[in-house]
Amino acid sequence: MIRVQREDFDVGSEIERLSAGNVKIGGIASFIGLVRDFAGETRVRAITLEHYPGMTEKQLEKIAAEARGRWPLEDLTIIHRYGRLEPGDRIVLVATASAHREAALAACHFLIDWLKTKAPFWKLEDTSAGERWVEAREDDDHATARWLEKR
Amino acid sequence: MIRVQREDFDVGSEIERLSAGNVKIGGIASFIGLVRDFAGETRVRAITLEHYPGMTEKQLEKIAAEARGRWPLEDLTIIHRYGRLEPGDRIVLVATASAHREAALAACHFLIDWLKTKAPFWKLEDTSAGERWVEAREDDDHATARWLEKR
Amino acid sequence: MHLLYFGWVRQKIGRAGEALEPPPGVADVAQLIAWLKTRGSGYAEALRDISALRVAVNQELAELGASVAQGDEIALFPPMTGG
Amino acid sequence: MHLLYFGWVRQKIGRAGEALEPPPGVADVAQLIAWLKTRGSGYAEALRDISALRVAVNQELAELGASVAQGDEIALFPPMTGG
Repeated sequence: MIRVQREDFDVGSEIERLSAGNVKIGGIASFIGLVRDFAGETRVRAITLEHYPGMTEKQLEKIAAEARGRWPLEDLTIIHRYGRLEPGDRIVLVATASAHREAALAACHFLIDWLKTKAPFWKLEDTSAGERWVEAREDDDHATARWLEKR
Repeated sequence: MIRVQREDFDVGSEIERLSAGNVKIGGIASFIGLVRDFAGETRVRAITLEHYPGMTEKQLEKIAAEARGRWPLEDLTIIHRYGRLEPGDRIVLVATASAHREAALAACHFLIDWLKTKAPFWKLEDTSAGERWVEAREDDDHATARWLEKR
Repeated sequence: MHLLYFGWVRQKIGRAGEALEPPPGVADVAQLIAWLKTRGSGYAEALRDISALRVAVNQELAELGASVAQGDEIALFPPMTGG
Repeated sequence: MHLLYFGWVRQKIGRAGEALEPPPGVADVAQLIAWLKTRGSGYAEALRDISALRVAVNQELAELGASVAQGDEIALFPPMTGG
């Protein structure tokens, strides 16, 4: 299930939904991204996530299809929020269910790595030093590329 | 937080507890192990987890300390159940919280790999072909050893 | 042609999108960007460093050499920072 | 000495634990296992393949050469299958 939404989500029910009624699942891996109150040395009061409606959903579907092609997944969930979020708020949930723990763990890691560089979101930080756009990190490009080598 | 218990646990509240009030956390990774209804070709009706009270808690504390020594974690949770469990039931929850997603993801993966071979639990399967003890898997030994090489 | 701008591209251009009809010589993304830069200082500033731009044509990521045509939805934006 | 058995070791020996006083010559885990095997067919069967056994002395994993002494808690069990 893929959702792009302004509202928060319920972690427990989203994770439980993945395995409900499917007794072939041996493991569920998940990752939740949260807003931190700092960026480098600067205090962050809030971030505003902007996205590209229409393309966002398509890109998330593509990334999900790529994960399903690489690992034997029983199910997966991606929920990505947009709008203004404050420190401690959830930004994103990725969860993967598989018969095998390695598949669930690897696919979860893959999904969050690819979301970082391939999902059309942009983050504007409201900091003590003013507004600034979060820049793409070279580390994230490497994390994305690593999965291409592993293919 | 480390707990060894017979009862089920609430995934949502356990994961939320990890980040409650800590706005330094950027990511929470988690893994939930579930009872599957098959083992190879055989149908599994239930598994009974036996453990070594006293030593179990010590081993889990050691594994948790190892994870904290390797990655900058803000917090972590391990909950491992024992007793009779049926397909679809949760066995174990591992969750890690860090400022950095790579640390949370790697530590979560590490914890579940080490639990597999270093936590004193034994699993008796009640299958359509009778009772049998789950044997240690060579794959799990490799998964454990991989983290020693990475050290 | 429907243009969309995101992130600091939107901010510097000063609008989220617009319908434009580029002149006949504009057949690919690079030509479109070159033409947009002539439309004002906000455009010139937003589109100055082409290596910092990412492009989608009809909601698919595209290279600078990708063709553009009437009716296309073209989005210009900074590198994505999802997750 | 307090002995504990888990998994199929417990099942084959037919009990979860017992207090025993091994004879004076028993100073390490291997000697303890050798002595236990003389206590009956269940023990012999459970402890036959020493490579399939794991041992904890006072709740810490131990090798076959580890010393054992009066008052120790010694556990014998199959390879662990947690998680």
